[in-house]
Amino acid sequence: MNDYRIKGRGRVNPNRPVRFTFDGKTFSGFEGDTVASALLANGEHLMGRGFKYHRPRGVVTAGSEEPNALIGTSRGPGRFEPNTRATMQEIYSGLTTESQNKWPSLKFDLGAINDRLYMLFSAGFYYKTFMWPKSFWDKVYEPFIRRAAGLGRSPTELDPDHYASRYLHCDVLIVGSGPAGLAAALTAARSGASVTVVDEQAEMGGTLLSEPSPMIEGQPAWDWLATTLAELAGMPNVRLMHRTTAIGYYHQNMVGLCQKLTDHLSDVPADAPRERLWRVRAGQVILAQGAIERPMVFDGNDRPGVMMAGAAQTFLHRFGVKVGNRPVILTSHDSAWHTAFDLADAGCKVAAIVDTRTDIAPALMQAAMSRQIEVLTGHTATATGGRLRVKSIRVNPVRGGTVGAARTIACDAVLMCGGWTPSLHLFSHTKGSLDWDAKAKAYLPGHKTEAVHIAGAGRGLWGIAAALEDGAKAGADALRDLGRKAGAATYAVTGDRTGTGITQKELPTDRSPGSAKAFIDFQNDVTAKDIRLAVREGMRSIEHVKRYTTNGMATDQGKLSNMNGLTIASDALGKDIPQVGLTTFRPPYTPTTFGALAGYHKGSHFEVTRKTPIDSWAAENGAAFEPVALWRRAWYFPKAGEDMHAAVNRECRATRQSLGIFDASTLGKIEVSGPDAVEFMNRMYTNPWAKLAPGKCRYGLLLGEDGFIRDDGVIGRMRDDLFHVTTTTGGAARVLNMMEDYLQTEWPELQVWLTSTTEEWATIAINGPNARKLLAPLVEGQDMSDAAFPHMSVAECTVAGFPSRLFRISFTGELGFEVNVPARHGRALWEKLMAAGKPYDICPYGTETMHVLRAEKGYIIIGQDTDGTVTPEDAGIGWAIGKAKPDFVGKRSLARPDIVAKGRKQLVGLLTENPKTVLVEGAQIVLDPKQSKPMRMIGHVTSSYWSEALGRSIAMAVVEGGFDRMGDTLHIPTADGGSQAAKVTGCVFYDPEGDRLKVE
Amino acid sequence: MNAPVKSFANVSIAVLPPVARLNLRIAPANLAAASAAFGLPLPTKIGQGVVKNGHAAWCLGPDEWLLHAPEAEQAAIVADFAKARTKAPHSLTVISDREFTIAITGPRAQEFLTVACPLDLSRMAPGTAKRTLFDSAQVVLIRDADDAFRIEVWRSFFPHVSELLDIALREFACGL
Amino acid sequence: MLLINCPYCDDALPELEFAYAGEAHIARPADPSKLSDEEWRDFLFIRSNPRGLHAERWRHIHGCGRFFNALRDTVSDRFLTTYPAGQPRPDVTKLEAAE
Amino acid sequence: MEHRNEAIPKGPVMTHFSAMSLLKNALTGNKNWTEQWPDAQPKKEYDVIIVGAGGHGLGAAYYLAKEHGITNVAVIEKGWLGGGNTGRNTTIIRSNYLYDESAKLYDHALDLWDNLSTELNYNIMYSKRGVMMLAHNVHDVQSFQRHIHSNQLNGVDNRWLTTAEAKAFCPPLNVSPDARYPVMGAALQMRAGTARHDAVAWGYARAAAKRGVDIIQNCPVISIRRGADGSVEGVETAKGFIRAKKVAVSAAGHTSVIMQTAGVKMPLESYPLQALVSEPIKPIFPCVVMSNTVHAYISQSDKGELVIGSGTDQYVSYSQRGGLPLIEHTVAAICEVFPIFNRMRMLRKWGGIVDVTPDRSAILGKTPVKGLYVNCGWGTGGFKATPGAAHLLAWTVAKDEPHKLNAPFTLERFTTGRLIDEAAAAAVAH
Repeated sequence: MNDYRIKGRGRVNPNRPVRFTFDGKTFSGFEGDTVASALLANGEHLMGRGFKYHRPRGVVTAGSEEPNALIGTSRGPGRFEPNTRATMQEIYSGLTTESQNKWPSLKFDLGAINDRLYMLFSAGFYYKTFMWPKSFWDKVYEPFIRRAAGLGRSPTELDPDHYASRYLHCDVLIVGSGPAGLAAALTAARSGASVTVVDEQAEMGGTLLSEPSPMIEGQPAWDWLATTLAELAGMPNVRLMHRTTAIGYYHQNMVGLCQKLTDHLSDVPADAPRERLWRVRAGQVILAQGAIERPMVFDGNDRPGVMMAGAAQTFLHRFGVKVGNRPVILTSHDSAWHTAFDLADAGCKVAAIVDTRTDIAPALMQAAMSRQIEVLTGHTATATGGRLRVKSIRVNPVRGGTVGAARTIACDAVLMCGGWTPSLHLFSHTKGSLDWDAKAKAYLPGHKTEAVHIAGAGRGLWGIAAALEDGAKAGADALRDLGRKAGAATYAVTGDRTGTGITQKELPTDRSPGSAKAFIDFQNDVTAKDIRLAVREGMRSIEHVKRYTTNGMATDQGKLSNMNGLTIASDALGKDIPQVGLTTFRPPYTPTTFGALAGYHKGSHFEVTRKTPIDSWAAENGAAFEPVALWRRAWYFPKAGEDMHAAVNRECRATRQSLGIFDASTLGKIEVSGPDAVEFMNRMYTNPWAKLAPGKCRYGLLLGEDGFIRDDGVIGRMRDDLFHVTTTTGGAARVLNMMEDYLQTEWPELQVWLTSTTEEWATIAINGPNARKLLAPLVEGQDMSDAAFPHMSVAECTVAGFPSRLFRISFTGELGFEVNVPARHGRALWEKLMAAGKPYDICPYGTETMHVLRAEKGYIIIGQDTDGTVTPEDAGIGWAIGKAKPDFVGKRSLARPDIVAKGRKQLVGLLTENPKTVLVEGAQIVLDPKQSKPMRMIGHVTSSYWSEALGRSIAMAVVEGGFDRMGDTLHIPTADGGSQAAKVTGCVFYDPEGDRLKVE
Repeated sequence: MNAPVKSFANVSIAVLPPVARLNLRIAPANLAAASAAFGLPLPTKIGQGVVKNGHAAWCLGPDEWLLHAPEAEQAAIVADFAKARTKAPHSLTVISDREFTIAITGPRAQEFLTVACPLDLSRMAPGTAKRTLFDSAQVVLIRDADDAFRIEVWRSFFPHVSELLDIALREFACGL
Repeated sequence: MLLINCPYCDDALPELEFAYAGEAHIARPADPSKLSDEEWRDFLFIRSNPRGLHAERWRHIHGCGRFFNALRDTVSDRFLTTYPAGQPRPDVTKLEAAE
Repeated sequence: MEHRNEAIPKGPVMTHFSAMSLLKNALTGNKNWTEQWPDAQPKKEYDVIIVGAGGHGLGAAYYLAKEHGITNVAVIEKGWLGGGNTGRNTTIIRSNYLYDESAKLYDHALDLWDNLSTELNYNIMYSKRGVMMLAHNVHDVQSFQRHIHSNQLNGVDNRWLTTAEAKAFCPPLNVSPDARYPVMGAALQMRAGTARHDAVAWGYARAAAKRGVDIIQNCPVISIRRGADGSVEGVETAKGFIRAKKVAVSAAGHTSVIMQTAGVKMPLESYPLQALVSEPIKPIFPCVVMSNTVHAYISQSDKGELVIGSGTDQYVSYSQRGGLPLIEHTVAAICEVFPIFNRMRMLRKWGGIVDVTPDRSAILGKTPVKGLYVNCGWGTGGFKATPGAAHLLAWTVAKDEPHKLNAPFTLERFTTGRLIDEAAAAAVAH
């Protein structure tokens, strides 16, 4: 195994070796290594394959912008994930990694055949092909395209990890801990402001980690870094967060952070979250994210071993790894010269510095000469050689626009630098403008929409001194905007490496540019030619170019490719760069785990499950549950061997014959209280309320202002100035909000207050001929006789010793009561009633039986028999409208032309010809089942049940002109192509006279 | 309902025993009558609280107060307010059973609450209370001291909030 | 997530505590029965939906419970001001001059 | 050798896409492809101006030219064509709507989708992979059964799947009965699926341009000008006044603002809608799944990304920004239904502006102003309607009367109360 580690260099811990595997082979590195640095230390550059052509690819960068070295990682069952950047994944013992998008192996990939068919796969080729013959698309082409999709493989198991989240408020949030970020942090922190500094890397320091040579304030850079970090860490008002990426910049200085907590640990503590999402609200934000180095665009620039010069410098200084023994530098910027010098000083033989420029600073030339490095200025690169690793580079002089004779230089790495792009992704999220700076040849921050400052390389500044100065100033500016005073510190820097460079399109070549594979977007395999083709085909907007070629749409979101793409597109269009525009960067800054975004909202905590005080009894007694809004409700109580049908039939029978008990606690309850309560009720509900005496209750109907039914419930008048309003289970919050809206904004003159008491009370419904017999002995403070406490009464009394609001109402048609007791007593009361009900074979029933019993009586369920398009008249409950009232919510809409028109759908009963047939709820109704499709449908079945009491099926339906069709036979086509006949009836199927309510 | 106190990493969680809890709605102009009935000067600024002789009141809205008192006094308080109703119209609703109260105390209590509370708690003074959200549950958050908070949460949301607090407590305990 | 200043609480608070409630200053007519179908439609459904300054209603639903109004720029989502329900729409020129 | 700026060939001749042209061009270095649509500058006058170069507007121009012989048409766009909701949606195509009016309209679109690639000579990659809508509670089951029965009798493909069948159709689905939102079954429209959104705009643009339509980009419309008799005279634009007796506004979220300049107030509100994609992975997700109850909408693109739709933010906005909480919720919802994706990563999220009517159904037809037509209010359903809306808008403009399929989608329905309220009927967002 080759060893490219340099003793005594780097910040990894040589005393802590770490073993991991890549494609089944074990490698070793040191604590502090990334997978990329460890593989490079072992001489492995080949880490992946391209998306389209499957060309071999090596690591290109040392950071989160890496487009090529994407790997699958795993640490055991359920803990696999694809597309992880090898440059960001720290190694730990037990880490298993694999390369992607290859078959059968990384070194021999059959998909590379696409590389031979290169010309067919030009930009936009999908849109032009696979259309003949048409029938092949569905069966042949499309499945083929889909199979070729994607990079890594999907996880397939449940993720055992958990994820956390926090809110954080601070005065100043600083993104990036390079010299600019640290200087800003020092300034802000020393003033006493609360400061948070985040950095995506495992270590703070940014550029400084790759630049040890300058002296800052008389200290070597790394000493200054250690001193600074220690000072900041020692301040209680400072929070330093490494391995933390600022993923998105949202309204009013809210920044989302994703912190990685365990993916670098060999031993993960139990209960440790893998990642944590932070939602930070900062008074001021300072973006000090530096700049990202651009590749050079030339034929063969994607061969493994061709990488960014800055990355090589990082691998050298931070990880103590040389990326090759014989590198060639290919650059148009001064910065790469320093990489050459550092590598030479570390013992590499730098084969040449190839610079596309002709004018080079004498100091650089001098420094190269002193190291005996050959310098080729005014040169272009026109090809590279090698298969799985670069072996040579072909370079040519360019004189007066003419490309001269080629020369091939043997090498094992090509380190390129096409200039630097300020990293302004987060600023771009704010919709701040990016303005083209002709001097810096870069887009720089322009108009700001948030309280944000950009410092350092993000503003096109170069060098550590400039970054420190600008960072300190940004810190002071932020403090000033916070209304604090501060002076910006100054920093003495020696040995700084400032420099300049130029921006250029694809490098000139002496070969046919049409056959050059000069890549811009490495991952998506977009070449310079693709950009030019897109322009040729009429794609003038940079957005069109991007979408047509997919340039910049890879997992690095164009961090490496956007500017090169734009430069070439503007050249092809013959326009200046700013006229061509810029594509928008979107959150997140780097791909962010779903788990982190979902946070605690996983499994049973995805959403609240509301349970009633009696729920635990139902669970203990074998109830089946159904979700209703956020609640879970007991659906039915099956006994051994019973299915739902059998259980419901038994529950229905028991209730009709003797006694049933039902948990109605989920019904919404609202106290409407105050001197104007009755006026308020009159305006909100369709019904008249003035004449309802205290101690009485009434069915209330609520419309929207559009005239359609919104909610209903029984409403009791407790006092002159107090109503106990009930709502549907799902409607409780909505109704209260609607009431508050009218009360606060339309009728503020009314002295009324609303309070939700849904959860104050547990509500138990007792129904059946023996209901009074059960309750009467338990009630104190209320005469339970029919005369004293008739149907539709309400009283405050005690039941089984518990203070209670007792209603005599019925949603079953049987003699019925609803007992409300303070919630803590709900289960105790239920158990007392169950015990006291034994002589009557008391039967607990669930929502399904409740639905059957109410349907037998024709009582509607809002949201089932009505659907937001149904008026009171449509539903056959026009009687609930107070005709004499001048106004109520929704009244005016009931006079609209279509609402008073004939032929509206009306709620009726249906009795199937075959009494055993239970129609499907939702089934459609037609007059003629034999008509051809599309059929004319005149309504649909809203409720349909087997009625145990009637010994036959019953149904409710909305039918066009239904009230005028009584006795008609209608038809309900079934899913299997058949049809059921049914007769239209009224909705009250059981006890139409209501005698059963009057049981003495 | 009295769950045992759970404590890790400088944070303790406990479910508090029931109190008489009342929701008072009254026009600010009539506040004096309510103060007299409850036996303490009701605060007038949203968020502010007053504690006196075992009675506590916090202003939650321009015409809304949350009242706490010993359970045994609930009936008397209701009766006292009822006497004032004609002269000073108001709504007094018993909500003692609507909510549970969870106490979160300890040096890291404030930080602990940031797992699900979106407010800037550094700006919340001891003695104040606010209605807000804890995760997706509406709560009233009361700050008793720098290191002592109470969360009042509706009964059916309590398990969700409580389980979330347990998860967070384990998270704090593991130190990551 | 927006940060919204509740004029009752006099505090800027997270959007999570608030519920949007549509365009402001569309008062319910005193006597809807007097309105033509077109006028009633306008009340029910027609909205200005401007690209720019929008007077709109919010409710501090998980806070003090109050409905209030806001002037917000729908292009930048920036709030210019918030004010209690029932108050007239503030004069924008004055607001901007005050800034 | 420096690259010269290669001249862009002008003229009506465009390369016809065929296996032969693809091969020929491949062999000649792809240098001979012609531009797909010219960069038109406005003429003084057109027969018809369409405001908004999204799929709907470009398609309408295409159908005006192709089916009604009206070729003196300009499509005016403030930005770049296809840059609005056409290029920002999750590309779901389906027609299993409840009401006859909606189902027929969307099914008309589906019929056109089916042949669109061939018709336009542009592969828009319509993939009939099936759209499955999950039922999580009894109410969902009732609602889906209502849809299915109605669709089947209307001749629209839609059928019920049991939980086991749903799992078989989409293996990543979590069907544990202990899930917070268990799957109680599903409705499947097999003919439904996805298409490549950009290609729809480009295909229509190319086909319309080929028939002589001018596509004028980077040209914001300032106002609609009306004559003394109230009828439309043309539009004021950033590039000057352009005359036309017929103007059709098809500007999605910006419709209210433009219509206001003609004195027409609209029952519309514009809301931010966010969507996101994951990093690309090898194929794992064979269909489209929608869960209205948990607000999760997901499919896998041909590139391998999981394409995920979110609900709308709560407030009216043109900012195209949107908040983080909604993204958190959307991703949590996806992981609730597909927990194996918990370790996947979100690559990119973006925002669009959807124009929503009070009944969540579109407005497509004439307006009170003579010569002014409007197509808007598609909410989250705009992409799937594209060919249908375009086709019917062209008809309505050409004949100055609505086609029977779009006749119910009038502005007047908000006066009469004859709403087409899909959302209320389903009692969920759709």
